[in-house]
Amino acid sequence: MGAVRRPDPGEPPLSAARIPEDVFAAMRRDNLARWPTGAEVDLDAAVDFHKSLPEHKRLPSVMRRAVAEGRCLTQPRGGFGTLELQMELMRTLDTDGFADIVPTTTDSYTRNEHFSRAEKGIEESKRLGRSMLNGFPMVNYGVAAARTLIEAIDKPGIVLSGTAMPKLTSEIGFAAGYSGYLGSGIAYTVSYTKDISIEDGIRNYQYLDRLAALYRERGVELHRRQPGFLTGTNIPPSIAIITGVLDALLAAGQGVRDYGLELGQTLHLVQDAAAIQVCGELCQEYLRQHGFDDVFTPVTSLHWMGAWPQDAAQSAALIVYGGTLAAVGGAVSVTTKSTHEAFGIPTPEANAEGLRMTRMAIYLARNIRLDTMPEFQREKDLIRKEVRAVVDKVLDMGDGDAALGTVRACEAGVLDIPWSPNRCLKSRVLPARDADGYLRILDAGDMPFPKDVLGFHEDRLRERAGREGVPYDHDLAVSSVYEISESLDKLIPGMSAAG
Amino acid sequence: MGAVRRPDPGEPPLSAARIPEDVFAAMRRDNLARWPTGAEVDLDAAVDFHKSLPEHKRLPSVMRRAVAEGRCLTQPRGGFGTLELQMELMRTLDTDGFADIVPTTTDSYTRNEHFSRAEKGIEESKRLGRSMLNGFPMVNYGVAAARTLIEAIDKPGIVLSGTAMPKLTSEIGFAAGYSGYLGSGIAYTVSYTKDISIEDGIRNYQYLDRLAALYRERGVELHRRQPGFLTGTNIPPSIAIITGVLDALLAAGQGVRDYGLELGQTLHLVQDAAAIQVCGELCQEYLRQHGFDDVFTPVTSLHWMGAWPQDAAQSAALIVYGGTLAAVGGAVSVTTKSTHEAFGIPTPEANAEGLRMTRMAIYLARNIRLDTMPEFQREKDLIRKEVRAVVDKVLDMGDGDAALGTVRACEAGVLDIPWSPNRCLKSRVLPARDADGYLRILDAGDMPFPKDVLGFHEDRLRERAGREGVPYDHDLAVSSVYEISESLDKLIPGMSAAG
Amino acid sequence: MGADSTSAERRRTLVTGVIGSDTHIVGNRILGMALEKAGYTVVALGALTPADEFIKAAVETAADAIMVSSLYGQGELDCRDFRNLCIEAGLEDILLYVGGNLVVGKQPWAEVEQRYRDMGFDRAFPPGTRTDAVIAALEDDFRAPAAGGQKAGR
Amino acid sequence: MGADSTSAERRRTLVTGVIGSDTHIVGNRILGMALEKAGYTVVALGALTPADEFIKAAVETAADAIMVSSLYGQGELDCRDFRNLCIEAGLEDILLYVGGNLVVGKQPWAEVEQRYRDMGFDRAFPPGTRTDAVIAALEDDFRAPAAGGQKAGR
Ligand code: B12
Ligand code: B12
Repeated sequence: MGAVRRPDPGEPPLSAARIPEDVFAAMRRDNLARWPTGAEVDLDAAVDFHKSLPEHKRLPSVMRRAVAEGRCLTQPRGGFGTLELQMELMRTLDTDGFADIVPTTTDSYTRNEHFSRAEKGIEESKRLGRSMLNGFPMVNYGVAAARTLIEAIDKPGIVLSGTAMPKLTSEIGFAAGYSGYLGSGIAYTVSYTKDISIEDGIRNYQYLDRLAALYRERGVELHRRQPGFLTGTNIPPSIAIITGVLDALLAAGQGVRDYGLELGQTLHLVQDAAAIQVCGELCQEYLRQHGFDDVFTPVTSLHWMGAWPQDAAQSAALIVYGGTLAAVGGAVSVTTKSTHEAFGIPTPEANAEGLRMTRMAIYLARNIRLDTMPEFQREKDLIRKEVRAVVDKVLDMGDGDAALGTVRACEAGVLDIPWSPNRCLKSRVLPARDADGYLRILDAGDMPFPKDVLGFHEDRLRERAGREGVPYDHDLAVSSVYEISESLDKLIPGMSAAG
Repeated sequence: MGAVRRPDPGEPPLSAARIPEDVFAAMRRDNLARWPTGAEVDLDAAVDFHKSLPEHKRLPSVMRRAVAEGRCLTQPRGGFGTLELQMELMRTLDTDGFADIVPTTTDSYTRNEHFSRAEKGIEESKRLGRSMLNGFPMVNYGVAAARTLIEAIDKPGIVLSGTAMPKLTSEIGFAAGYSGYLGSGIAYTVSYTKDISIEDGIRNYQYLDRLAALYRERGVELHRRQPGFLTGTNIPPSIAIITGVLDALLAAGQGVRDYGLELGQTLHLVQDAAAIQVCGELCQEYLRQHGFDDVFTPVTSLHWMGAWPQDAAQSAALIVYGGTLAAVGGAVSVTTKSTHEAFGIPTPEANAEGLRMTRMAIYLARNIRLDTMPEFQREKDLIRKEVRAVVDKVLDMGDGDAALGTVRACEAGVLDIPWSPNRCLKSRVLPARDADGYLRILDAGDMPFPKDVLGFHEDRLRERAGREGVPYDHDLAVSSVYEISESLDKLIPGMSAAG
Repeated sequence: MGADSTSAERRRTLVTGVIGSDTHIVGNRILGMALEKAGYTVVALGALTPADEFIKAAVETAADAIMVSSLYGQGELDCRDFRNLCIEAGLEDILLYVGGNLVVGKQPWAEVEQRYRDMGFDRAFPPGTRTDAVIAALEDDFRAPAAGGQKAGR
Repeated sequence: MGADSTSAERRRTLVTGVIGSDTHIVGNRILGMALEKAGYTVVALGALTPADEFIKAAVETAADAIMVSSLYGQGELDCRDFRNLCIEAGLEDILLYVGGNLVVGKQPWAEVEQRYRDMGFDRAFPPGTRTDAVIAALEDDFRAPAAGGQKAGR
């Protein structure tokens, strides 16, 4: 159970093909034996429980209804170290925050399968009377405990567990009655791990996706979701969508038919709206190309994922504008943050407040669409060109197999993400914000974006450098990491100072 | 000094013509004699003081620089009952709120020239240690005290005094070094008084505008501003702009050349942007038509002026979105509110927080413009048609004289505003929000809007009534008064409730 | 009320207005519309109404209650002597309601309410009160004079 | 330092990394870039680094300081024995800095700082610290061992 999972010697070679039923049964047995609570998982009982839930507590139904009604749902993040704290949190988010989807974020030991460390974290949290873990240790608590959380809320529950090792958490979560699970093999492995290979990450998520498909075979649809936000640090839309398309192909390969895509906001009204539209469109295009013509792919917009300002007022602006961006962009849901973001995990109250700010913003921006704007079309075209160039190359490198292509493309730098901690990646690609507030690509590394596209990015960034009177170099990327967290007098100098 | 000013029997007949120098000198003598602090006003000393101020403390310069740099400035409202509280407030707004323009709002006794009641309010405020007045009693304190306020800040100061009787307050304010004064004869008389005639209101503001022109003759430009928000209650853009055009003609007639126009936000991204553009455009059009081709007319957008929600989170959304609307609309400044709005006059801290939320929103929406959107052009056309129909008729009724035309038009209901307390007005026109969030005209009363335009309004409102399953009647207007102040579960029902 | 409480059938008369130098007419007008719809006769004095005009109108129309609106924050100064003025005019027992934004700034409602009760108002209503709540309270007070106990104690 | 404080000319070596199961690499990497620019030799261990790897690297490179990043909130659990591990490895006097979001949730900084000083860190840095501030502190501590007084007291 170390950080690095060593593949079985007898394991079949990596591919995007569906794991056969018998192989999967054996994998499940091994997996569930890794920690005592694994024994609590009873698929039949779990299926019955899911079927007993009302429609409004099942995430796939709720997401589909949101699409039908043109709504933008709200969902926070949230996890604390003990069951009591977690229950209070989820109730507050449901009732005071009007959350449409209630989350359970796991702690970072759980994410890395350090379950005995998580056990100590629970004890320490109880001893000190405050959460010492940054999330809920769901595996340690097990199925029965987690189910009390689902019973405590009147909304669908989703597991948020940023990890490349979701095999036990997902078994426990689904068995407990969570009807959504966020995470994917490419996105989380490249952004949440250092030593885990892309291959291992993909395999681990193939397990999870195959598990979701197993529930599906039993008549229970579950919502799987891809975290396109990656390192959350100035991810250009195309890079998020590239991973979204590839992860979606892998999930569909295992039999998943309800697959959401998340996109971190760039904070540009036009660019975000373009990204949201193109994301859904291109995922469908590639899925159909690969013979999957019945996958539901709603898009979720995420509040700013980079560094936040310390001022609660500035943070409130990011939260509200984030609601506006999601609504105007036509996202099916928005994942929210709070005014505590720069400091630490928010209190239940601050978290609920962030939800309400966002919900009001959604109400205010109802019915606004940018479809008729030429710059909106321009950005959409740009993103399409970028995504197609890279995805086509990746699939090519895998001889049509998304799994193989991805592993090879990461090695070659063809698939790359900015600011990655993972050593299997080059992480040479570098984004920066241009003078008009769009995220652009400053350095493409070895990613095969079309020349004219990169020329456009360069022009826009040179324009910024010119306006600011700074050199055109990597510092543009570093200052773009800080930008949104800067204080107001730096962002907009006063008249007396500037004069 | 009662609520109703009786015109002098020897007064010249009402007209838009400039008050002759000698007549004005006599008027000033009489005016300044009405309250002891009037004697403190020394025009020469005042002119010298204004000239001694740095550029960044003069509102006309700051507004022009904002236009040149494409900025959207921030300005709060704010007044407390004693000099000490007022100074602390203005310092906080300047320093912690980064306000670009610092206000002094007068109290309601001062606005109604009940100076001895205001005196009692000062005493009570001191005795109880909290402000018992809803603003600063500037006339009671006088020139020297008010100047200490100007000296305490590093920004331009503006007097906010919603009144039809600005004659003493403006003398004191300008003499103290305030370089801006909000208020106008038509707008404030129709929305802030019950028994004062439109004629008297116009005359009072002709005094103030003539005073500003007097400073101008001495080389000191002052910023005058029209409060197009009127009763703040669902004012359709055209009605605000109609009063803006007429008030601007009256001000220019007295020699004012720096005349800002304020517009309360409708809270619709497209409608507000259209309103802001058309307001500047039509004011210029009519001013030029009347031979005034050198008037500077920057437009200010105001945070939602109707009823606010009690939840601070929802209010934060209105504040931030209000910053977005102002920035996207290209307003030269935005006047802010706070999360305390539904309850009462905000603390200095809450007020400063509202400023910072807004400022961050402005930063985030930089460079976004809607000019290329067809619905933006549609709304602009609509507003233009509405404004021209009414303004042309008003001028016609006055045989080209804006003052005479206005008085006659108010009587006839040709010029009308919704929810007015003033008995000289019909106040039959009634607005309501349509299904897409635009403010429309439900009942035009006797206002001569073009038939096709009213047909369009009716269609949009019938669509709303249909969607909500309610009758097409005046209740649409009443529910639109409450709408934005409703709680979130009413605005966006949850999935379980709605299902 | 108490002694001269009349049959529930008679149309009750209510005097409404916005006190002092206060121009906030919207809520007052909407309240008036709702009260009329609920069957009351409303004598609407409108915005910017001095205290004595409320009382004059109440005397003239033999009103059952006076509904004072104050939104602009200076109500605390404007309303101080309101009950005394009523008593002077022989309206010892008239029902007095006040509603709106009754003080300057955001203050704890319980304290504000107490201050207005101390001034002699039978009921005070917090910011944002909806018309339904007002009508329900009137019904209560006109049916069994609920405030009576407290009024007797004064 | 104290006794073995060396000439200001020698290039100082700093070990950096993100402790525990923490993947937040961005700030750590930007800090590393700034430290190198400022003339330090940086041994960067990256994200997800166990405590003992920091110490091993410090011993191997004869580092002058260890710069521990912790953003994810569980630093309080990960860092508890850090100074003890250093002492066991013979690094009694090595300069220890820690920075990031050091606890779970928004807690008063003074308390958080004290907790980390109690664990044996010479300096703790609050959320959002800019690289300039870190470089300035290092300069201070390497010039005249400012923290020395306190360290001597331990
Ligand atoms: C970007 C981000 C991410 C990215 C990280 C990408 C990556 N690989 O680096 C992603 C999306 C992957 C992520 C994941 C998670 N994150 Co995160 N993340 C952030 C965020 C928004 C910005 C961090 C950042 O990059 N800042 C920019 C850099 C330049 O600044 P910096 O990191 O602060 O570093 C500077 C200084 O702190 C200082 N410094 C840093 N280290 C050191 C060391 C020393 C010795 C010194 C002197 C100074 C110093 O110098 C640096 C340069 O100026 C912060 C919140 C925020 N700050 O706004 C949350 C935050 C750090 N994340 C948090 C959490 C909890 C998580 C998750 C557990 C998910 C969750 N529950 O929401 C996972 C963690 C997974 C894991 N196993 O670690 C929490 C931590 C909570 C707490 N402490 O109470 C935060 C505070 C958000 C929050 N309020 O909840 N996150
Ligand atoms: C619209 C508005 C205006 C409009 C008024 C238009 C008009 N002629 O009516 C304009 C723009 C002109 C205006 C002006 C001013 N306003 Co104003 N205004 C508002 C605002 C935003 C909404 C009021 C409203 O119409 N609400 C909708 C209606 C339906 O609700 P309502 O008025 O609350 O009435 C309901 C209930 O209260 C109740 N009710 C009302 N009266 C009564 C009476 C009884 C007996 C009962 C039982 C119930 C009851 O029933 C009504 C129907 O449901 C409020 C803040 C808010 N609430 O969001 C500020 C507010 C009332 N205004 C305020 C102030 C200070 C002013 C000004 C002095 C300017 C300034 N300093 O900013 C001037 C006042 C000028 C003057 N001389 O009076 C303050 C009062 C501060 C305080 N109490 O501490 C407020 C609270 C804003 C704030 N937070 O600063 N305002």
